[in-house]
Amino acid sequence: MFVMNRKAEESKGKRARAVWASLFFPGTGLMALGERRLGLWLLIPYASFLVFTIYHWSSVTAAFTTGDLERLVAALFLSFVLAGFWFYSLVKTLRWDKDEGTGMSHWQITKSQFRKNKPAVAGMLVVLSLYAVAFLGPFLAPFHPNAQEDIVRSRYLPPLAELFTPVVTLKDGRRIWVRQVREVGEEISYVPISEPSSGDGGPLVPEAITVTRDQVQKIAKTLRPRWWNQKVHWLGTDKFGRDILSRIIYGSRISLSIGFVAVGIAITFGTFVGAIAGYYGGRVDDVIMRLVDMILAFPRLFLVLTLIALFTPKIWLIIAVLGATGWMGTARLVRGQILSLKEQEFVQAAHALGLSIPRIIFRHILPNAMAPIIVTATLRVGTTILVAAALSFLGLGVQPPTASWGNIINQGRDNLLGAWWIATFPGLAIVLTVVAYNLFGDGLRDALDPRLRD
Amino acid sequence: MRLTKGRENSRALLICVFLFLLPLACGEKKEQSADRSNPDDRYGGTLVVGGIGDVDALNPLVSSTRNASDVEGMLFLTLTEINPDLDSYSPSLAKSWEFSEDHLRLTFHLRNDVTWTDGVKTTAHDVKFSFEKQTDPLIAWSAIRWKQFIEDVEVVDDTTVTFVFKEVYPYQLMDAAVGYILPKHLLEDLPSEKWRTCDFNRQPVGNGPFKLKKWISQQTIELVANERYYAGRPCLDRIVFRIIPDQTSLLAQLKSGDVDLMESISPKDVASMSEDFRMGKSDVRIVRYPSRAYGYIGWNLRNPLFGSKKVRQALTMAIDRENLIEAVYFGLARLCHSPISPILWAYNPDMPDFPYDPRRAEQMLAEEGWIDRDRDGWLDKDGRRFEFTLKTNQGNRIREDITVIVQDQLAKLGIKVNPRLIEWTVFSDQTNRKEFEAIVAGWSVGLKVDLTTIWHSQSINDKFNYVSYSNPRVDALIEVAKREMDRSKAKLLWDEAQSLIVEDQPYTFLYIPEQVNGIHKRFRNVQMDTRGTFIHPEQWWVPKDERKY
Amino acid sequence: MWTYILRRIFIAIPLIIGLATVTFFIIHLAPGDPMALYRNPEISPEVMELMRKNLGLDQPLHIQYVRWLTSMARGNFGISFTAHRPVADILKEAIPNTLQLTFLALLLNLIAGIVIGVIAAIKQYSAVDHTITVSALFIYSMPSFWLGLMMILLFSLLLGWLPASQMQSINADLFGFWHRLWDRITHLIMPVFVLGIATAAGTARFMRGSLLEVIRQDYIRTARAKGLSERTVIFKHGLRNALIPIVTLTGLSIPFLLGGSVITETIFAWPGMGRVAVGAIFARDYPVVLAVNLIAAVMVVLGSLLADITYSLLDPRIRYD
Amino acid sequence: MGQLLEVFDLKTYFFMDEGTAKAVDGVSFEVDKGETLGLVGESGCGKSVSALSIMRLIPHPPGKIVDGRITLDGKNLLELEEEEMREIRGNEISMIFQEPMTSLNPVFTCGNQIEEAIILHQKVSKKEARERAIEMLRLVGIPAPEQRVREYPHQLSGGMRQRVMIAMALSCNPSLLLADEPTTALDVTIQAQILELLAHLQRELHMAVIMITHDLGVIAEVADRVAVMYAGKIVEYGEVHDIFKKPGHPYTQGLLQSIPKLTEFRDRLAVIPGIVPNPLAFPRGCKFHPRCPVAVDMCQEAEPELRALASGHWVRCIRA
Repeated sequence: MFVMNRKAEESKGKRARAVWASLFFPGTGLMALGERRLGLWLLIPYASFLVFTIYHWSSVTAAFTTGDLERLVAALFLSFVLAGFWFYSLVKTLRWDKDEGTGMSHWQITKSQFRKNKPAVAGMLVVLSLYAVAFLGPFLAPFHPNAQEDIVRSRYLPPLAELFTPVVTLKDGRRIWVRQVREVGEEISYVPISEPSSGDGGPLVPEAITVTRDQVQKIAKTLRPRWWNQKVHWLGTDKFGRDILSRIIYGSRISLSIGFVAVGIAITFGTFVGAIAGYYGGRVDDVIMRLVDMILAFPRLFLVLTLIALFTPKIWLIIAVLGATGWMGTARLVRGQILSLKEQEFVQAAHALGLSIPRIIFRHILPNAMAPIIVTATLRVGTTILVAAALSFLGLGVQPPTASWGNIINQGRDNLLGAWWIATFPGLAIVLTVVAYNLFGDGLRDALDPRLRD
Repeated sequence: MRLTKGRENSRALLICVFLFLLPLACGEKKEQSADRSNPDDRYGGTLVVGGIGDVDALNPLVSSTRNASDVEGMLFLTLTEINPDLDSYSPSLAKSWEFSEDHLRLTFHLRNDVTWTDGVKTTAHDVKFSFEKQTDPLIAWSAIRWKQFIEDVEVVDDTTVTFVFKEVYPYQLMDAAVGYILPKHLLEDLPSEKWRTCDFNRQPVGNGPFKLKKWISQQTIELVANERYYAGRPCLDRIVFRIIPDQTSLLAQLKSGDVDLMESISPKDVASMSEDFRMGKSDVRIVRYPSRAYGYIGWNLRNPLFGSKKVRQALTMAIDRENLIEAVYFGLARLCHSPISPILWAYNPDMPDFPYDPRRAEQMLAEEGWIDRDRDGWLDKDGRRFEFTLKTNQGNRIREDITVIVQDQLAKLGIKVNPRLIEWTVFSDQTNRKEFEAIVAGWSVGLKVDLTTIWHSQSINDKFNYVSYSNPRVDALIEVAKREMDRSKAKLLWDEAQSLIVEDQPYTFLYIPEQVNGIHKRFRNVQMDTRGTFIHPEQWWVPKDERKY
Repeated sequence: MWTYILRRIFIAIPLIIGLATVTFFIIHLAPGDPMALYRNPEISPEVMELMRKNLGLDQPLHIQYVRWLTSMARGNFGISFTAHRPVADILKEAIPNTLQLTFLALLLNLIAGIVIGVIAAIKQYSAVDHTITVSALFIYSMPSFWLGLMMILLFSLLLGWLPASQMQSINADLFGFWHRLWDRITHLIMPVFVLGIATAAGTARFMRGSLLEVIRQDYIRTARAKGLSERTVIFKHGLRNALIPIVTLTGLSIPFLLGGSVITETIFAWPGMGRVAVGAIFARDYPVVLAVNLIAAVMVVLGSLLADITYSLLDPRIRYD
Repeated sequence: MGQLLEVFDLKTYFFMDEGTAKAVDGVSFEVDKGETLGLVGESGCGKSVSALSIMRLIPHPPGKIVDGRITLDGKNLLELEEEEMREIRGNEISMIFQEPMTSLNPVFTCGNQIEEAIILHQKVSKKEARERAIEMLRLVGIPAPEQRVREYPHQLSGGMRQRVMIAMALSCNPSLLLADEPTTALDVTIQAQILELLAHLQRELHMAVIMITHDLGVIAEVADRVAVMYAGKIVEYGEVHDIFKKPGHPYTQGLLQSIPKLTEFRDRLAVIPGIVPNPLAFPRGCKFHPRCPVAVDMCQEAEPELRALASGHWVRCIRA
């Protein structure tokens, strides 16, 4: 008894210290309590986000005052993520010993199963990082995705190219990049391109600057960018001199959101339809399943192409069409699940209790059919991203100048040999995303429902 | 056992040696034949032309693709041919022609030795028949307006035909002669509504220097020399059109020699190809000449955004057109200032100019009330943001690129441009119905100096005045100028009309591109110029020792 | 068997009609006028109206629909708006090319998929297996258009080994038979690879799983207990059973292959149905769009029927009577 | 009768991520020609693994025969090349399995599957093999064998399928038949028929049988000698009547008490409490002690050795 008490005392003191630690450095408290892995998992991303925030501190704070929506969203995302990690770590630390002793719930088994699957964890991390990148685009992208500098000089620059862009300091202290307009003798006229670090956030008062060649060399040299300076075109430029890396970062939003939302729609709709077909059976089931067969008998790309090309391509239309043509698999799956669940005792019991039918379906049947739905959803995101990219490649995606991975690749087709980097890198981004989603999905499948393994 | 093996080996060796010798032997033979070349050796050889798209029909009245007109030029004859000065004519099907006293009747005297490839003679009846079909609204020939002032065509005898005009104007000969003559005996029974789908479109019978031998859709069109051609058979045996729908691989085929001729090489490749030819690294000769096209941004004048002349001028000044031309054409285009092409006699070199000056442009916009009042980065006026959609047709990379560049250049002044690429049929439909704010488009100008169809206010509703440009002074000038028979007087009128249009800037005129074609150097006597890629292809020839096929 | 096939075809008919109906209405309800193609300031409204009448577009939609359906039933697909010739002629040229491509891709899918899957299964957990599994994952996750471009870049533009596009060399009709055959083969390699490899990766993945599942079965142990060699056990007893689900998968992959042919044909400028479809869709060539969609659906239905028949041949437990 | 098979100190382990499972850990027994040995135990005790070890059909990985000797007619099977072993499988030693439903390949005809072994081992033509197959089917009591050879397994009933399995196993006149629970999955009436058939064929063909079962009733009917296995080890070994009369090991006693007997009325059958231990974590000492009604402290300390209770009757228990 005494021993137990002392142990409790000790752990109490330890926890108090841990809570303090967690307050300042999320994760450290948990590490002190012995939860090394969890602590590190919290600390490392927190620290990276924190470093990122500090590095971009001025832009982040500025985002809240200027009217730029993209930057505001990015800054909000950053704040939420930081707060989230902090809060989660604190809660975890506070509830540390409460978790102990409880038995392995289904959820916990799944979690531990999933954790063992290293590729799946890696896939999940990549997927999460991709979304983070998409959100933080405005801070991460070294250039504005649509900003063209001096096209003639900056187009088709190979990866790692640094464009020698004269930087001129104005009287009010602003530094601006300029481009050469015309040369008369020793004098060169310059026109500002954009402000460093602001992309092309807004209009500039284009004061033509006339300087001598000599002066410019000097100015340019003193302000020559260092390696971490964002003026390097890491992945080269396209035919307009736009930075490929920045375009890929911004383009990720299109691909990721289309994949996510379209699958969301497809899964929701498919679940709904499948649930109705499975639960009511009979004539309803016949009609619905015949419809499913009909749509499945169609090469999906043909249908999607027809729909999107005939109506004008807009992002919501693409999402809607991909959603509307992707629900059949889910409907079948859910129907099958429901048919088997329908006969089980707990459903019969619910029936006997006089619960309403929607309630039975949504509260009692569907949760039990959730595992395979989640798994197919995750796996489906990958293929949907591929289809969306293919559409974009055919010119049926977002309109220029907005970047999407598919349309960057399409532009790369123009000059495949001369500028291989345009088509190559966005393709790698797609592969990375889809592989990550597939790994994640496979892992989920193995963890959630071993019966689904192939 | 050993022996057999050995024998097999030696046989294999023999074959190797033989194969090795084969090209050598051929090479030797070639050199010998080169020594004995004589004028008769001009006959023979094949020209392979690579093209991006298939031909829709080989019937000049219904076809609408550019490739089709290239091929049709080899299959059919016109009454006269235009000369390189783009202003005078040489005989073709017609030996000679003369106007009546009142200048309302134009009589052509036809050759009597021209036959259709099926052996039937080409006569004045064919000319009359062709005119009737060209003006048949149900066939809807795309150049139907050229014939609008022709009252009637009268057949005098088999070789004499008279065009009767409604009025006198400078371009009567051009209007009468335009359009290919079609064989009456094959087409007269065809109802008008069947013209677009009839068999003739795929099995044309012509009277030109070449005749169609084979046409495999999406792949190849093969023409062979027409032995019955009135001027004697052409030098080349065959002209083969290959359809390669992808610009990149078409270029690769040209470089590798699989294709001998390619039209419209993309500007970015031209410099290196010329250089390679000069250095002897390539056999492809680059031929450049000014095209008849010009590109522009059209501002829809019905849209309040573009209602003010000053705003339009400011927009032009905000766009760095020289940089844009360098960017999309790599210098292979010149700045366009005027609705009349500099290749034509009526071009006015002395006109208002709106050079790139963003600062001035911004001032002018501010004077018109466009200021960024709400500090959101975009100009606004009366609570409306300066934002518009810039449409162009999908698939034309140059225009697509221009929308993107213009978008960025105007964004720097606080003008929000939303580029929008639209499929061609929809695009042309929308422009016709004036459903646009601004468009990037182009015109291929005729050789006739006439601003009516694009700039006359009467053309707003049913013709090509898409931007709804209306200036009474311009209308009046056009009306007079197009009937003025005296060149020097007409020139003054056209000059003024041009200046007025440019001052109004309903278009931001962008560029006049150069046509750049590549042709294998073994072809001799090749003529290409503003008139077209294939000028007298029957006279092109290849020295015997350089022939490939 | 025949009654089964007939019954299947019979069931498929309303399905295909339903599909045709859906596409018909989608196309006709979409904004944009098919007559836009002909609209030209030179053509008077009266003439437009006449042309509209000629094309039957002046009728109310349901009449147009009935007309279209009946002419379709008679095998008359109408006349292409852009090419001005019967749609049937266009399809007659394009379908064999697409079939050539898809059939070879299907073959690649099956052969490569099965062979690689079997190797991975036999060498389960070995380095070979891991390599195969990882590469299959990557190939499966690759956008085919990108893979195609990368192959063109590498094999055509950089190395110059293979032609970048088209079905045959530009002057193939001047070659002898063997040269032409070789020429065709070189033209086929990349498109077939690009079209077939993704499904092959899927098949390999599935094959591996299927064979591993089969190998665990009791009858494999029985076969081993008979003293059969490992080769006979795997290839006779294992493979035959493991192939059964593959047949279903292959049947399901036909729509994917047809869809993929759109992309592949576009990239490699292959004169097939996919390219006809893309061109027609963009140009709003309605008769062609409708016909292509219909043909694609018929092909899918026939493909799945073929798969089911093969299934019954492979698995004696399934008999369609 | 001479000795046919000797298994000595057989150790078959399964090496898995979670640890090593000693499925068979030092099993020794022998079978004489024409004799029937019963191998008894609950599921998971290692009897099937022993049989598969004799066939050398242990799936590797994870399983591996780590030690021991299996001698058939003087040849040590564990030293044979895989090829030589294949000559023996299906030929000198045959095996029939528990699940007739799944043990036949669904995609080949019964005839085909029987012929396969005949052609392989007897080097006869296809036609002769077919004749032999029909003969075998007739032998195992399948009516109209000429038609049955052309049928697929799914067209036969469970009992018929087990007969086909037996026909297949016996088609090459093996000297030893390993019957792994041949009747468990069958109806009781059919069970009896199959057992009778086996016994009949054994006499006819003069072969030895190792009958693996958890059912002591079956053993009582067919076996000459019995080996009782528990947790990878033989815990009792002896003549069948010795063991039934005087079971030495508490486990054997437990098994015997759980057989329903027509002569006695009991409220409920006696069961052995507890479950078979996890092979990854066997208890220390006597592996049966956690479930043993008569266990003493000693049992926890060390694993007892087999000791002779009477001549030819061995028991692994300090309390016996």
